[in-house]
Amino acid sequence: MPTIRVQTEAFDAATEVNAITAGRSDVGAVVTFTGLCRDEGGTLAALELEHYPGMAEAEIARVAAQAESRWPLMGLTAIHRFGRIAPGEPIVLVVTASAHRSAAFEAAEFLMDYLKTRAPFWKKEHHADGAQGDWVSAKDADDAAMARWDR
Amino acid sequence: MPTIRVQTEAFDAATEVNAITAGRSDVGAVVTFTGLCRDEGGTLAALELEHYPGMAEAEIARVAAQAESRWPLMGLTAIHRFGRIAPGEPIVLVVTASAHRSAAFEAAEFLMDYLKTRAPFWKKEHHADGAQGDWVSAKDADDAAMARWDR
Amino acid sequence: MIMSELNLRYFAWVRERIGTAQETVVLPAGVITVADLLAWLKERGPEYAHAFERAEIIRAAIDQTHVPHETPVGTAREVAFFPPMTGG
Amino acid sequence: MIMSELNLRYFAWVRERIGTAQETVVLPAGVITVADLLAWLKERGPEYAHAFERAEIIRAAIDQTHVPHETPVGTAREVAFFPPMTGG
Repeated sequence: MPTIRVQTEAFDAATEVNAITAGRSDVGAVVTFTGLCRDEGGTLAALELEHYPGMAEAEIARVAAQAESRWPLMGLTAIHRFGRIAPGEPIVLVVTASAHRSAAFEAAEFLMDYLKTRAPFWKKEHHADGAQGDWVSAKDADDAAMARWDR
Repeated sequence: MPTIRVQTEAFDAATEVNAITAGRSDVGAVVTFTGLCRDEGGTLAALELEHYPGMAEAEIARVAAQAESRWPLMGLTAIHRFGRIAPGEPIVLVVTASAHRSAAFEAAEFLMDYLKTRAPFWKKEHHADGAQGDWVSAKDADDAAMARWDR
Repeated sequence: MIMSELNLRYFAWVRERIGTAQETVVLPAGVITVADLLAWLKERGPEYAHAFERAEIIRAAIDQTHVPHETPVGTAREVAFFPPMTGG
Repeated sequence: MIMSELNLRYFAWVRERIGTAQETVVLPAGVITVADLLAWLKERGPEYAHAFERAEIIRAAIDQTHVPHETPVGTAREVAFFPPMTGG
């Protein structure tokens, strides 16, 4: 069963990895991905992460189930924060575990590509000069990254 | 400058990630890969990791330099253990950091594919029944994984 | 035929432009699909017209599942409209 | 011409079959490439013949850098022979 959480609090990657691997010795590969808030050259004060409560968890669960059907995973964790997040702070964590490295790597990339383009979260910028910023635009590159998994 | 270590002691992924990201807020993506010793269905007592001292560090440094020239990385750490390693224990750690996730993911995969096939380490099995095991054979799949980076 | 109530939810700049996060409407006759619903909403006032001026980029979810605009609203309890997602 | 001494190192099952991890040899005339060196070593005894029976799968490094078998040994200080690597 995947671990899925949508929360305001920060997370600890080591704790999540340990929850998957502790007490077992059949895992050969663990990949973690941490997405962090960048300061955009000092112009960003914070990102405000809005989400659709309920659907966010449900959509991540759907994506996780797809990953588990595509790769032989021994563990999968996806945590996405919402609320105000300062530069340098983590936003999203994905952990995948498998017997072999290719499955762990591919599943983690797949999860991130899908989270980026399907999970109902939206980022608004707050500028360092106090001005209200824009909503971050979706990137075509992210749609392209997701599309490669349809092959 | 990449961090490269060849050592007998275990490592701590969180410490290595923190060494890369602490005090900066331009990193957007951190990928860690941890390779662990699998018990092979309970038949394995331990792996004995032999290495070529000096060349092991040098070869990992060459691979790291290649990764840094191919992707815009903000941090790169590769740690490989040697000596006797029990099932469930970590063998290898790669950490990559970049502004964007694709660079961090690709560089980590590249490093692992190259480490598997070019870094002078050899694994010998010690069986749970006390018998001396065989040297682990190189896998064609690993050579194929490495070859894809020549494209 | 019973007039069914539908809960509408808006997120991100769709929410900001309309000025509300949530409202309940009674679906008028003739509104079959999500696209019909969007077209009907656009007529409700300038704030809706602004929010949905480029209807083709608006994403929709019925009962918390992504759907294309041609999907019938059917017996949905909740329809949400929002911009392309930018999480992760 | 000076007879140059060459340090040879063996790893994993190459080391086990030969029975030593390291030795110093004086290169005989006629040994130009890594392949020549392998062929010459194979003649040194059954343990060498066993270690290098499938010479084509043996990997070589000159002064701690991977090299193909056709590489001249040149003025190398150290040549290492080992099976395909299985780290990571």
